[in-house]
Amino acid sequence: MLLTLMVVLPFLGSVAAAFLPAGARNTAASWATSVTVACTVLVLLFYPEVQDGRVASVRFEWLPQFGIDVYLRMDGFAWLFALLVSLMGALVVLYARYYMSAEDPVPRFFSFLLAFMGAMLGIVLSGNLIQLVVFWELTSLTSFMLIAYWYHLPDARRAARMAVVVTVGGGLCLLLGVLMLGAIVGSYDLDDVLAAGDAIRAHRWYPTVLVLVALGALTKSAQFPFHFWLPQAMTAPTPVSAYLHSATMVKAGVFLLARLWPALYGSELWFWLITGAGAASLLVGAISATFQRDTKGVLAYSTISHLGLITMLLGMNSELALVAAVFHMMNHATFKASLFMGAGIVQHETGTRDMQRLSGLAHAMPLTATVATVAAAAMAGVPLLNGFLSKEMFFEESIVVGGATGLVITLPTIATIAGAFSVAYSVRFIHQVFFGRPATDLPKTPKEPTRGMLVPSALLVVACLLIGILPARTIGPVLETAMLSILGANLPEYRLVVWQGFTAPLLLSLTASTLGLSLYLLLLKRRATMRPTPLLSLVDASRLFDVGNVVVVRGAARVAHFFFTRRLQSQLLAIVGIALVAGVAAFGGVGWSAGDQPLHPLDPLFVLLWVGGAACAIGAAQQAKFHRLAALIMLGGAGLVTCLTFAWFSAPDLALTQITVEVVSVVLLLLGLRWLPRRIPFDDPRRRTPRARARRLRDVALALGAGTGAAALAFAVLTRPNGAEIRDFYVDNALEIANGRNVVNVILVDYRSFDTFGEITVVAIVAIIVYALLRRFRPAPESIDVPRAQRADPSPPVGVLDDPLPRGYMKIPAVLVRLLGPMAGLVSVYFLLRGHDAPGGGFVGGLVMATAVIVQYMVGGTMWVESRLRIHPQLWIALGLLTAGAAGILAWLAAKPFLSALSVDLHVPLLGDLHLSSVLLFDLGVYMLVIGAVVLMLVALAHQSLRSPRRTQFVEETADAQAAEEAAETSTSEASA
Amino acid sequence: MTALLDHLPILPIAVPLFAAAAMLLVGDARRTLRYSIAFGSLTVQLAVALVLLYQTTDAAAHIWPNGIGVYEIGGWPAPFGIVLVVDRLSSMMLTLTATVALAALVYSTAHWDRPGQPFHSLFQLLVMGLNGAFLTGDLFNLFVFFEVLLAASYGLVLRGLGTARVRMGLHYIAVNLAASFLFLIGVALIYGTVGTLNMADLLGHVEALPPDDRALFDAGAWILGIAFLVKAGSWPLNSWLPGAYSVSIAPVAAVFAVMTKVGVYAVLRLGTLMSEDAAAATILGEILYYTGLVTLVSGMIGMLATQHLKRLVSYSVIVSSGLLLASLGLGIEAVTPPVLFYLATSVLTTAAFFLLTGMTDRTRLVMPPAHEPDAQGDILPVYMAFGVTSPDPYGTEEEVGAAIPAAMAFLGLMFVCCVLLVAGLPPLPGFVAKFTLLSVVLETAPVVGARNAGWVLAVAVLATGIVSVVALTRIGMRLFWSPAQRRTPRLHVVEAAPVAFLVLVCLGLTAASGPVMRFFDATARSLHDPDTYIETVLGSRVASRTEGDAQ
Amino acid sequence: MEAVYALAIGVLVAAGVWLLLRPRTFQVIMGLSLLSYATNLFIFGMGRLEIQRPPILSGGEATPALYADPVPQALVLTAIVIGFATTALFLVVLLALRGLSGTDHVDGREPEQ
Amino acid sequence: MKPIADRWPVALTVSLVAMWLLLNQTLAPVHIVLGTLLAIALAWASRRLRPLQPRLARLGLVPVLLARVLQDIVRSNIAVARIVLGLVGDREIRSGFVDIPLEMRDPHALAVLAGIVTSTPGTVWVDLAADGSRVTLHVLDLRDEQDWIDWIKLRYERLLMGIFE
Amino acid sequence: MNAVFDYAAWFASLCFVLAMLLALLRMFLGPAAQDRVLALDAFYLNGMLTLLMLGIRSSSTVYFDMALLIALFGFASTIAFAKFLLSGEVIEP
Amino acid sequence: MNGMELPLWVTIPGTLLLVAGGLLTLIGALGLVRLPDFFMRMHPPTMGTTLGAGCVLIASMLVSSALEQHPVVHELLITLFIVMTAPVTAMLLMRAAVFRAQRKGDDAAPPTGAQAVARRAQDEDPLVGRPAPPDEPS
Ligand code: NA
Ligand code: NA
Repeated sequence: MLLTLMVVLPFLGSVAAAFLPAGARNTAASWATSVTVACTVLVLLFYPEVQDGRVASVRFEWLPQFGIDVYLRMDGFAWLFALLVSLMGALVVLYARYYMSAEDPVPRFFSFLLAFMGAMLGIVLSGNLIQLVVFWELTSLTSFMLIAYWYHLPDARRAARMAVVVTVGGGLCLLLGVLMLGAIVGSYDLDDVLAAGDAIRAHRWYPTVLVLVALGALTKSAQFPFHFWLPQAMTAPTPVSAYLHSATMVKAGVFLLARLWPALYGSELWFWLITGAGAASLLVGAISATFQRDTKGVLAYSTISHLGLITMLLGMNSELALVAAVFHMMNHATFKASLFMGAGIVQHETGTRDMQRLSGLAHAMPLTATVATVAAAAMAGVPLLNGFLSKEMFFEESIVVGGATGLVITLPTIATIAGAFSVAYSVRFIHQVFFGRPATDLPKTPKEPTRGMLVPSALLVVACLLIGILPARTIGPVLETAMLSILGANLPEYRLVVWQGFTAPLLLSLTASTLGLSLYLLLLKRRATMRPTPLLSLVDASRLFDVGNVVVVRGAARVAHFFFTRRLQSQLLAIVGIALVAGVAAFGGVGWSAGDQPLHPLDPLFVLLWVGGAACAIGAAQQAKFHRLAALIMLGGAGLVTCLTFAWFSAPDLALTQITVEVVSVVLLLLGLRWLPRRIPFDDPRRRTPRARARRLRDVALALGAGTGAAALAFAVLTRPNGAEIRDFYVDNALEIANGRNVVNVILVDYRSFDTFGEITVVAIVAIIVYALLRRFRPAPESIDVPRAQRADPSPPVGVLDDPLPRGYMKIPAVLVRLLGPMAGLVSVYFLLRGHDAPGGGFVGGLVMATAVIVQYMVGGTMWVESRLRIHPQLWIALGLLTAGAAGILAWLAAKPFLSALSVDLHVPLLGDLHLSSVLLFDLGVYMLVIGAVVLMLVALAHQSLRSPRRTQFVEETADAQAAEEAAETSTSEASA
Repeated sequence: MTALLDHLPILPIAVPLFAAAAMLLVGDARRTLRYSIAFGSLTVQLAVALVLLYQTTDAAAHIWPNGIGVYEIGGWPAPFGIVLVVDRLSSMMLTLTATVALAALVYSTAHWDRPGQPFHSLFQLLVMGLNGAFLTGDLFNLFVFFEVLLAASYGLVLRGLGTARVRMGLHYIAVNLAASFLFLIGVALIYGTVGTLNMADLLGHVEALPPDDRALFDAGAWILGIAFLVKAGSWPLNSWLPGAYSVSIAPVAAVFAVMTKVGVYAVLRLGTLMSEDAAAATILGEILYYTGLVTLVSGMIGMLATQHLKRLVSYSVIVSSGLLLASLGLGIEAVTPPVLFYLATSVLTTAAFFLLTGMTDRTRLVMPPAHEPDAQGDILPVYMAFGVTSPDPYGTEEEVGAAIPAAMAFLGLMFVCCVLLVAGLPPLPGFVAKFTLLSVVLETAPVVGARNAGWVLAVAVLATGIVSVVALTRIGMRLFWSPAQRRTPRLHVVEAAPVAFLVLVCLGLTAASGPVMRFFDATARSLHDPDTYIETVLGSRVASRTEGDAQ
Repeated sequence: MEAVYALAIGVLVAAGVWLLLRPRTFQVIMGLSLLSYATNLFIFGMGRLEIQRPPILSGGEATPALYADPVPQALVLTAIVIGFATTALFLVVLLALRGLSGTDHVDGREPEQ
Repeated sequence: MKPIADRWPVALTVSLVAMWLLLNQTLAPVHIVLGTLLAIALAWASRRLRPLQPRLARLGLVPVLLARVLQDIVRSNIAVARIVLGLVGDREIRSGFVDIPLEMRDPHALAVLAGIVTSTPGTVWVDLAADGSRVTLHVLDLRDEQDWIDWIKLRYERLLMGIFE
Repeated sequence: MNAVFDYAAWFASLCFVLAMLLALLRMFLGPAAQDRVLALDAFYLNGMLTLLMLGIRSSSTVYFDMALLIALFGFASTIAFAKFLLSGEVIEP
Repeated sequence: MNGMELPLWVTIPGTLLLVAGGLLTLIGALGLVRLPDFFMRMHPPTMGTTLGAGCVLIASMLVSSALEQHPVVHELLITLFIVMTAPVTAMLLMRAAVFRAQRKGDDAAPPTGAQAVARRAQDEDPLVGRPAPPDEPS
């Protein structure tokens, strides 16, 4: 349980810190200190439980189907790292309390720092690989937020993004690798994976897994060639650099390699991959560190180099090397964190990190200088300091393993060169900052920092000394516990002593020191230390990253134009084309064939009818561009022929509906045409280009293809027998159960009334939308005026409100049409009521009624009609929906499902038998809704001619429209970089 | 009470319908009343959805033994009447819809639902359409509900007008009208060949078809499938999507996140009900796989290419569609539970993200209109006869709720959460979805490894993660960290709470991954067992038919 | 008759598709109208062609085979209505686009070439 | 007290009932009741659209009118058919507009006249002067304007003025 | 005698269909918009007569309703066209 | 058809009426195509509207009455509606044609009365001539 607390506590602390007010610096710092100290104490308490290879663990069930539990597991190695993380956290928090400026929003800083710590502890304590990846990615994210803490600095933003992209990308590779490990082992539990090393190495996925895990680890530990993000990340506040980018997060990569070492090590690939990357990082880091101007730059590259050293050791497939690696992880964390703190103090007190400006600070800040010097010495590998011990082990292993792998010369040489550079940059760091003539032109006058900043750094240096002098007493048992937990029975003999006699490693060490000092003196003499790194600066990985970023974005923008067209025509082309392909492809196996059902004998009349219909369709297609009215007329012709076809083939209901819809559609389109300024036919040269011709040809081909396809499909079905059983059911039960003779209507209002229900909803929706759109409609400027024909007419045909009849030529039409009105109304009710037994129904009835209303508008004009007839179409729509719905719910009273037909037979004296049914109520709802919707749409369009000024608009509205406008445009230029 | 329980399956359709109709009767001025109706309706829907969800689980096996409930509308049994079928999949979709819609509705009251526009009615009808599409067991009825939801979405896309919206709206409408024609033709062919419209009734008839009739049926099924793929935003039929979604106002776009999934749902639902033919399934699978993969890639490229957050989120919708289709195309049954998990997450994620964009849009500095609106364009039509007195459908700006402090911090936090969700990074459930998916894919990789399909998909899934991070950090940094040209918006609790709510639901999903995944396991089993579905829906009809065959 | 009927559908589809692929909004709406005729005929055809057999029951007993298949007819009715509604909507949207963008090109802007 | 026809469109109501029965082809009591209810409702709903009510004075003249119209229709159908088929010998067909002065002012009577003119092939109603004083017809075979003026005035105007007003 | 009647009915139908085609010819020839509208009006009327003939030929009364509707509202689209030509809009304010 | 034998009182007048109606309508349609100008073309289609339709309607009444075994006269309603709506169509089309002809210059307008109408229109119009409506195909 305490184990859980160890991980949860920092997160809780983080959340709590986030809620502190921005100015609460001390509160936040104290809070963070208590959390980190508490964690440290917790970790220390666990030491007895992890000794002798024992493991403390806690497990909560989470996703058992996928073998994933929340599983925290602490062994010796994890304990060591947990101690590192929590202790270092405590020191850094202490340091940061004084380092951070009062203007900074400190609670946010501590919040992220604590979250990071939690995530780091999570990595360390994960007993499950997936869970490890979860925390792994969390460290990347918190690191992102911490690097970008001063996000007003462009460099900080860029560095943060670079770091997060590299590490998250690596994390995703790791995820894949881990998933594959899980697939190989059959479990994601660390215990199982570590136990299955042989199986893993024998699996054909092993190389892939190795590469993927390595990618995760190397990106995280800033190893070559992914090292470039780390120096950039130095824009972060120094506590962050000290904590994340030297002591802990970058160690996660090597931690992982060590953690999975038993499962993955032992192959040539492992050696070449890991040692290779490590060696490259070791050299690149060491050389680059020598040529940095920025104090933190030196430390960053040296971190790369030292992590390279650790990586190399891990790759050597040797148990002793592993011990050395783990040992050096601890050592590096102590001296490097101390150095970062020192560099931070220098920056804090002088206002600069530029080594060219810094000089002779030892006078003003002797304590700081002392502490930093000792730490740097540890980094250089000076005896009696911890760095020396692990470096010696490294030299030894380079010789041993070099001998074993045939790299007798290469490995020790690499080690020595790196050692030399390490000495050089360490000496340079101390010499150029603290010694020499005191600098005078610094932004701030240097002085010793407050004790709070110095103490953490000094404590770390004390640790360096203690370990360096008394390794077996201090780090010895702890290291053994840790190594035991990794290696178990394979733990080799090793001795942690300062003096091992004159051995080959010592020789190498001396050589390196000598070389390093000479190198520094040489460089100093030639004033070369401030120059860009020779050769290596030619390949600037971070620059490449930026360029790559821009290339990717620009490239994506270009490719996106291929993937996403902005032209409607292309989209429709794709749909039609694909449908055609799909339709044809379905016949790939058996081919198309007509059925053997006997055909109806050809009726010449029908042929003639469709000669006309086809002519209308083609004519409409041809005229639609410039002669809209003609096209509309021809469309009407095609519609009538379609309607006659329905009638011809025994579908009177369809014919009725089609004809009424036809009339309303024509009126609707004409009402719309009023607001569509005329197109003047002209000879567009663009239409004659070969490309335009080719496009038209393609469209013709597609149209013909689609037409042929549709005809072929239709013919194939028409010539096959109809075996629909549901038809039989519908016909059989229509009269007896559903009480209707018109089976189509019975389907519409009873069997499948739910379709009708949805259909009227669609009509209602569209009417509402049309009305809403038209209320805000801005017509084309060309068509906003009263049509000229009307302007010229002194006696408007309609619209004089008090006149009973129009004065102009509409007088007699008005008399006739108004007389027709009630008659049409009667016809509409007739169709409504008889629908169940004969062609008709609510829909046709409603359309007839709506048309009756619309023709009144046509002869009377909007104002005149509305001064005498208040129609509330929305009301009709709403009532229609409610009525239809009520007809549905009525069935519940009889404990029947929604829309079940309920009927009552009444016997009324004189009148005879009456059959009342909820079906009629439903049809009444349809009727009302159709009236309302159609009238609403048509009248709303008609109202466009009746306009008045509106009120001013609102800024929000503009903003909203602006946002939409921006969303619609994809700018291809890239802003970042 | 028990009587009402019997009618539960119809409520997700009836409740929003009545609410919408009732709101049409309520005048523009009575905003609170309309809002109360809308809110009440969605609350009821969420409750009903949860009850239905419960009823489909094994815990409620006494209610619906197979986890499948059938509601015979009009009292006509399948395949003659239209039936609503509640199973785990549909009840999950109902729950998702209600959740997202509720969040979007609350959000919309901040200032997106000004009077004069029938926002709430259309919103309810959109939800009704979605619910209907998820519930119906009838192919043509599915078309009708597609039309209901599309019609409502047409209006909602256009909400707010402006040239961009109308242009994108026109494209959206035109494309969907074309797709609707395909839908109709597909359904017609299916009826023409097998003589039934009930989804459960298809399989029995299809298997009895002679080969050349079967080709006709296939043509219908393929054409129908294209209509679904258009809705699902599958490449190359998805060019409309980024435009239409990104011009929509935030709460609408949030519900559209569910809408895209209707296409996927239809594929999922009908895929197993149309054919048990292994060869056909393989072809279908390959097509789905490759289509999905290309869609996924196209979405990623779009994400990388765009500079605009809402557009980016729209592309992420495409990515998620691609991922879903490609995964389904693998033809591994075990992949279905993670796919469903992913589907649920991506709906919630995208919805939350769209809602968030509505707030981040306001961090920009708004320039007042540069020119006086032209006199002609601002002459609006009058509708005295309709009982409308004001020519201006927009009422006065009225702030709702209290502004929340630390607006930027909240936005930033939510943004990060959304990024994690979209990128599939821990600790949010996007990660769970992705790793469970990959876990299944990799476990079965040796089996299906011949095609390398699993590997390619795995890499693509991981690529989406890194692409999301690359693209979103770029936009996020500009949005939150670029010092100039930004203002801190006033956020209202009603806007902030829904986003936080959706993110919390996501967190809840992560925490409850185990039980959720168990539910999806059961869902997948039920999906891959069409016989139970068919038997439950057709009931005794199946028995009688087999008897008839015997005779 | 069946061949003529199928050809009629083919012609309507061809004309409709051609218009659908045109750049002017009015052409597209005409195309949609033609396509909706075609689709309606197509659906209707799925019930096969029957002459003089409207599905209106005359006698007391009904022999299903004597009547035209009513199901496609009912489907077409729904399709007609929905088609009408969407045409109306498309019309208003194209008008709005014309008003806002100043062009009747489907993309709201004239193609530059 | 105005006559009831001024307050309620009796003629319309009765015709609507008749229409309803005609539509339903029945004389069943249910339909008579229903038809009456519908007729009343529709007449009421449309009353404000039709502020002027026709005053039918002598309905007995209607059969005379119908007979004349029928006669004219048959005759002019044959005449127009001959013209279309070119069976008019060498005579050149001259069509044109004719202005016909009118005394009749009742709009319903004018509407009936318009119906008659339109239904008779060979003549089309073009325009009615704003003050109602004359009507312009278009005549297919215009030989003598006076013939057409007489045709309207003698054969129909007087009769219509008898029926209405 | 029935056969003769059937032939007559067929002949009348043929006449109406041919009349439709002739109207269509005028619709295509124009030359003015009013010619096309007039042609459409004639087309509708002949369509109505064709429907009535379908009714007569099939001895069915269901076609009557369609004819009734065309008679009632066939003019609506014609006058909409005419008004459009005449005053530039179908419904004036 | 339908297997039912129609009585002679239906078939004999029915045959005649149908032939007459068909021919009249066809001639009317022919006139629509043949006659040289719009104003003249207005006339022949009326043949179909009146006598042509009348013949068919009477024939229909006869057939229906025979089938239903009682007098069926609801075809009268069709006649009523045609008579009521035809003038409206004709008037508006004529009016449109006159003004459109006039605007194009009088070349297409018929000789005599047209000028009278045109003059009157001009007297009433403050503007000379009628400008074009927005969409004006030829
Ligand atoms: Na996602
Ligand atoms: Na006439």
